[in-house]
Amino acid sequence: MTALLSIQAVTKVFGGLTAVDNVDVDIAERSITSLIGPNGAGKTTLFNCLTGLHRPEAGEILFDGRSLIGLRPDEITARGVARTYQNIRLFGRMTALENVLVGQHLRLHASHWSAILRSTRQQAEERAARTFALELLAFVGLESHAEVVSTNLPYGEQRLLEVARALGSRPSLLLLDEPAAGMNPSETDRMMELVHRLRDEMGITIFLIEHDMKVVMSVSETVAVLDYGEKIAEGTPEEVRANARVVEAYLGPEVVLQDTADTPNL
Amino acid sequence: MPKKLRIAALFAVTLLLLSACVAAPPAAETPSEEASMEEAPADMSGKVVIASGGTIRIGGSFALTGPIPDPGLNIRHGAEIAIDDLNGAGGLEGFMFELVAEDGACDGTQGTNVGNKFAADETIVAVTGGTCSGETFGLVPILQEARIPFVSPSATNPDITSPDCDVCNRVALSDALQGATDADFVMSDLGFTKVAVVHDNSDYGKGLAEIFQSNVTDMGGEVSSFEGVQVGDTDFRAMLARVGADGPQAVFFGGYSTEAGLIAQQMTETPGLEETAFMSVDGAYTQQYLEAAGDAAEGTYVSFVAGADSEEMNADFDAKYVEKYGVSPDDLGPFHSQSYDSVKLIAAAIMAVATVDDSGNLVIDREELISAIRSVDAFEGLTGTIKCDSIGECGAGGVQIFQVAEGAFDQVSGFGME
Amino acid sequence: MAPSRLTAQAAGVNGKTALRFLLRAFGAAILVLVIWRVTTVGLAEGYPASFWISQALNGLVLGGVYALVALGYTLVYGILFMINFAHGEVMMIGGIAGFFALQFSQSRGWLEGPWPVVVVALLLIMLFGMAASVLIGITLERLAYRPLRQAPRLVPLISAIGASLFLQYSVLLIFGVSPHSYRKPALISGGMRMGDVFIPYTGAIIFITSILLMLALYFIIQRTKLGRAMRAVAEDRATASLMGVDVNAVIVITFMLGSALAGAAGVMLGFHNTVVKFNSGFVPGLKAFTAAVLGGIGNIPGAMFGALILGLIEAIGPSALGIPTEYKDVIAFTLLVLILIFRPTGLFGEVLSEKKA
Amino acid sequence: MTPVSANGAIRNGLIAFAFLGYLILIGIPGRLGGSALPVLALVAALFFWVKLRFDAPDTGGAGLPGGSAEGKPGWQIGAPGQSSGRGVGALFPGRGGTLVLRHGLLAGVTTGLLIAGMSLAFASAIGSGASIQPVLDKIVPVNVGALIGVSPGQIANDDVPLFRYPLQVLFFTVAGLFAALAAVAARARNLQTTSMARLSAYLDSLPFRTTARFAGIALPFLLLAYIVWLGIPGVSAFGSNEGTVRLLFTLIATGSGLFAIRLAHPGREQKIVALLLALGVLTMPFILDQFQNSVMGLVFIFVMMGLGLNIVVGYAGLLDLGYVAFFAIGAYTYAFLSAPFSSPYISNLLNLLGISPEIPLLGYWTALPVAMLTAAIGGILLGIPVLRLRGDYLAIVTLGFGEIIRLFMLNLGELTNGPRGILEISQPGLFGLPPQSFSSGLLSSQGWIFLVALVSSAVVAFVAIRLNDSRLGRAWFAMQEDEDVAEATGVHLVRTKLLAFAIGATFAGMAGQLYASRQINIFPENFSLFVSIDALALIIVGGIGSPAGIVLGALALKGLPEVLRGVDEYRIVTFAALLVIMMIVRPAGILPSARRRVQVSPTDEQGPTTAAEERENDASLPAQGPPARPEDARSEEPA
Repeated sequence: MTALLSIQAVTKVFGGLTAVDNVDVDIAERSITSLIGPNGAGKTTLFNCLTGLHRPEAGEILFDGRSLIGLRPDEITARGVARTYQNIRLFGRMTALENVLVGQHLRLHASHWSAILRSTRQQAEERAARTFALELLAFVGLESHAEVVSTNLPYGEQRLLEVARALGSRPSLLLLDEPAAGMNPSETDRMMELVHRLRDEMGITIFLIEHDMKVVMSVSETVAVLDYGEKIAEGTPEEVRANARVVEAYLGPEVVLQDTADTPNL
Repeated sequence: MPKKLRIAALFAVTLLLLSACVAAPPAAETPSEEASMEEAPADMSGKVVIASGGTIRIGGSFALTGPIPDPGLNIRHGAEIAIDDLNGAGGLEGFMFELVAEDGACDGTQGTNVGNKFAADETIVAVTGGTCSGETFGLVPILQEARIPFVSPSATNPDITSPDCDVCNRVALSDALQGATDADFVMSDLGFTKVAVVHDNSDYGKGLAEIFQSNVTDMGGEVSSFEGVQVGDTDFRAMLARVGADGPQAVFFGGYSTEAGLIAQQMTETPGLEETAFMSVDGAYTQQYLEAAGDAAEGTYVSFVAGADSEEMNADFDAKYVEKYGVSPDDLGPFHSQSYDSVKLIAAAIMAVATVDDSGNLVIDREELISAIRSVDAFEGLTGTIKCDSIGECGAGGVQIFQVAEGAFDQVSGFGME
Repeated sequence: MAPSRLTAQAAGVNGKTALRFLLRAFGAAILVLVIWRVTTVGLAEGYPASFWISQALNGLVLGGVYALVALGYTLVYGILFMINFAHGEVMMIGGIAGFFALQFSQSRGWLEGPWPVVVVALLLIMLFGMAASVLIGITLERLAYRPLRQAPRLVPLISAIGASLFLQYSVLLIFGVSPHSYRKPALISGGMRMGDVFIPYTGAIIFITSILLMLALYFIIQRTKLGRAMRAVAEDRATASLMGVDVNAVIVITFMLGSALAGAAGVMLGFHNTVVKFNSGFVPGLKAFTAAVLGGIGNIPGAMFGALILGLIEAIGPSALGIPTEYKDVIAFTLLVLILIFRPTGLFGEVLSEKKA
Repeated sequence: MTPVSANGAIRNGLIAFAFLGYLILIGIPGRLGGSALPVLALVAALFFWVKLRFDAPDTGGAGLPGGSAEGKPGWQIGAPGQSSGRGVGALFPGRGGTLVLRHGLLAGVTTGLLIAGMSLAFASAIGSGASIQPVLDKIVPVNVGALIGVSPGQIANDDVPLFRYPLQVLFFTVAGLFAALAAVAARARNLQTTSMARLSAYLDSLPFRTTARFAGIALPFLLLAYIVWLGIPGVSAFGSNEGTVRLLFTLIATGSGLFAIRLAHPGREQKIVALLLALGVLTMPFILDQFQNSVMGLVFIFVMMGLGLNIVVGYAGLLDLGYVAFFAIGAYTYAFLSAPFSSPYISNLLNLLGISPEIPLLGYWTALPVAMLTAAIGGILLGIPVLRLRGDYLAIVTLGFGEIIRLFMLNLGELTNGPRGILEISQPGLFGLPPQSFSSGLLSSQGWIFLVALVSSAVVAFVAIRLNDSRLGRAWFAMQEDEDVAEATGVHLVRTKLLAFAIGATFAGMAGQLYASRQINIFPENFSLFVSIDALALIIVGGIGSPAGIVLGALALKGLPEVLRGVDEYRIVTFAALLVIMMIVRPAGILPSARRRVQVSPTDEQGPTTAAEERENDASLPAQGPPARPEDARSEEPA
């Protein structure tokens, strides 16, 4: 089956330093792919290139067979790519519900005049948006917090809210930047389960950056490894873990052992 | 946090103090306000009816804030002394005069607000002011609609009086006269043919500058450059350097004291203008000008609109002024005598038309008053014999030209010389 | 398909770049217009070279004053990220205080004495003005700004505007509206003449002094322990205090430095233009702030050069473009817009603003 | 050191003296004349009293920004929710009463001696003919004279009865004692503090709380009734000040109305109260006189301004200091269309279009769309070049834009008649009826303006609120919170920003047009930077983001100064001081919007407004989270 997203020889340079160096990654529809690598390997930079925050010096990014290069972030979101952030960036003073409503911005089309006049159509659209937002909150398990101002949510739930906001734009590809960072084990499990449900119930393709090997190994079908901006390996978790270069460049022996211990059911 | 509360408290107190001031203005003490209000349906009958014991209220619009508060205060003092004199002389049929002073702030906005306040108060018989031309422009349409005549002591813009405004009068002389006289002086007496004209972008200064300019060109002279500055500027070197590059024989400035003084002074630092003659207008006929210009003032010319002051009347006025305010009138600015005269002029007109009806009320017909001011004849004021013409130009006296010598103004030509 | 640089560039026309292109075009258009104006009109007027030189000198003097005030803005901004709107008034207060000091020393006849005495007297006058400004500056910080450290940034701005009005009109009520005229002592009145160019002594003094003061400040910031502390606080207040920097002290000292410079500017401007009044700080303050932004607010060399450029443009601009001098402010602000179009963080903007501005 | 200690008392005495000294320097005694000494003593007494109430060892009052968030909105006027009660409690241990009395006495004596000493020094100086300062000379005799209770002349001639000085000391001593007594008495009555928050808590604890609530709701109606009564000929309050007093009550009535609406129970009760109040306000133009109407008209013109600026600053978070530009554009556009003055440019243009230039060219209502459109275009023209600017860069550029417009108005003499302004701008008519038909009889010309202002600002408020509730409003707010995330979430930044500028400008244009027709004459000085500052100040004082707050802000900042017109020279100082205090005690404004309250909670360091701007200015720099957070150190930026 064809790749939903195909990253071809993308290169991004800051000043003298090549943050992403000629990277190719293909992501199949309805797949869960992880991008791993030590700090500074250029993972988030690659995400920023995908979402239009950065413009790669060279290379091509095809989504649904159309190029994303040079599009504005909002245009890319309109194409169906949504993301979350490594360090949570919610709209702090908005309630959870409002955050998700902003997420739907692109999917609402009532004119501003109709907003002033409260036309029935606009009203209906707003109502639909609200219900959909509540559904999404329920999906990530925040239905009870809809009216809570987002800064007052606990850390883990803020991450969940970011996911819900991203879902607001009805994406077909979701980029998760370290979804489990800073979470305790139970929250992490909740997140992993959510990732699976996103794919299985919503049919959304997932592309995530993660440091926590437990998460990576358990959720992902494909793993790509970046090191100093270069892709040094790609394959199933097993292959990657077996890959000598990855082991010495990234994981390191003791991590391997610990990981195998942690994940017997592979 | 005690600090915050402390500040808060302090200024809460200030505010309280201020409201105390509001609650008890001089006007508030006037007796039987109600009486006068009850029977003063002035807007109906076009008459002001003042019950016995009431006061004849004359509004005053003075520039107490804004660019020239000192002259404004000075003008207000002049008016207050006039009121004192009137009441000292027993008022009119036992009715005392009262000045209702408002701040016109020397700009059109405040002028409009003050005008509205007077128009709203049907006990206001007439108005003295405004101080500045812009302020007066704000007053004109409103007072015209409310049929309240006004006499301005100091608004000199030619457009203030016009055939189609019958409530507009002034005891100041129009700038048209001054501008023409200055131009004539520069061209004929000094014999210059190439002059630079600078103004301060105030309606007063720019107006004068334009009148001067047109007169000069009419008389066949050349205006080498016409530059503007802002009121409040202090560094004119760049502008002067440009003026100097055209090598004029004289620089004429339309505006107020400070800018005039600074320009005169900075000219001495400007190549091409060190020896050039400098002339300014009545706005600069002040101590402030001499201070600001310093030594550079020597030899510069200033024109002023003066009256044929009768010495003893002025001496008497100055004495009262010092006694009441602890300042000599000339410390604050010119025009205090015009202000005094404008109030006296209004009073004279009121006395001419006011009648006492059988119930002992003083009745003043607004329309009669409006025409009465115009028909006041040969009234002796501080500034000379005052007589209004058909469009409300009541100014006495004429334009004098002074030259600064040993740090003092010394008349070299114009009114009262021959 | 072969991924290549070409494809990356090919897809280049999108909203953001289109906007940037639009802006660049807009700016370029104005630049062309200006150059055309200068060549056809300005130079066509045929002013002599001496004219341009003396205009440039006027500009440099103006710039020197702006720079001293702009540094105050930039210092405070660099540390508190607030616009000390009342800074112009701090300068004005310095000027007023200097005026009374001057009157005093004249009444004592110090300024008629031999030149060393006069120089000392002048220095004392300047110090007095600076002291007054410093006093006002720290009072401001204590009463009007410190309670608002935590508040959103609009709040201190409004408080500063209030403080600015309060200072102006208190001075008006106390010392009256009429300007106070500095009497230049003989030693510094007049100036030197080179051909058709005339340099007033006061102007020269302003320029040299401001350069010296700026160098001194730069040294303090870059070389001393205090300077390190200030930069630390500017970078990250919380961390700095964790590292044992007394943040309050640093902020107060910053205000003192800025106010002292402003006070010096106030006194020197008093001597140069010979009048001070309640609102004579407002416009220079505004210009100085413009200059600070021009150079990239929060950046010290930026403030200096921004100020000098602004001064030069104001002095030369109108003649060069052959338009009335009333428009000098229009020119100044247009220049600001132009520069910000091409460099949204000002000429030297990156250093601090990349993180904070 | 507790404030009841001896040197505490002396310190307070000194502070009081410093403050009084300031009042004397700015000429208050001269202004008060005979009543100067008592009033100053009263001020001192109030000051000491406040000190004794609040200057306790531990006034642990919560960080004021936080404090403003708590308590019931209905009562949150003026003072913050201070927990200074504790302090007062700790103030009088055991024989505290006498301690406090001693404190008051000591402080009073200190102040008195200082004041007396000062006036003695001044008086003798002037008497001996010494010149204090060329400047001070003007005010000092009058002031000191009033302070001592003699005429300026007497001072100049140095014949001041000596007993006057001890009299001063006496006055202030009494003041100190009086303050102390009051404090003790208050303590005895165990009334904790006067802060409104306390009061509300106090009322909450009472059974008749509902009565208090109803009283709050009834207040504006009572005031309205009083205003009407004052309007009856013959009725008057405070003699000739009737006009001002009535204006003051009108302002309070309008303001307290907004609180009343908040006090009412949501639902029907609230609707009814709001409706009645609306009716009440709508009758005002008919019952007020020319002056009060003109002031109220100005107030509501600035309400329109505030609502417009609030869209730019409050909703979209773009700090605009040049807002006056659009106000001016609107005003001048209408002036061109309706005033006799016609510039050569415009008449040429008309000839070109083949329109015969009769005056007025367009009526008020036909000119309205033109003015709005011109302003909107102005907004977009300003918007485009500043799109990439943030925070203070934006502020200064907009400020510059405002100044540029003003300078053009001033210097383009042929187009705008320069400093002489444009005169005799015609007033709004209705359905072809000329303005005069309104300015006569029951509705004065200014009343008509006020009515138009009311209706227009109602429309503007309606539009603003509706837009803010729509997805556009959410987009604005998201943009204010975090531009990049907003864009990545699908918000078209350019369009959203330009819309904010354009709509804000349109409202300002409407306000400007109405302003022009209110003023009848407009001059370039009417459009100085201070108009922008006023507008900004009023939305922030009122409570940025909340329309009700904006109305309050306009009433306070544009209305009150007119009430203070009697003391004109002190208007601005008072205004400025109150502005600073306001910001300190209630940074969120009088009636903060819910979001604002979240924002000023002490938790967030610099506040979200910064958070958005703090991040990179240079779009070419890679975007990462706010630098304040340590995590970002780990972000994958090549440093």
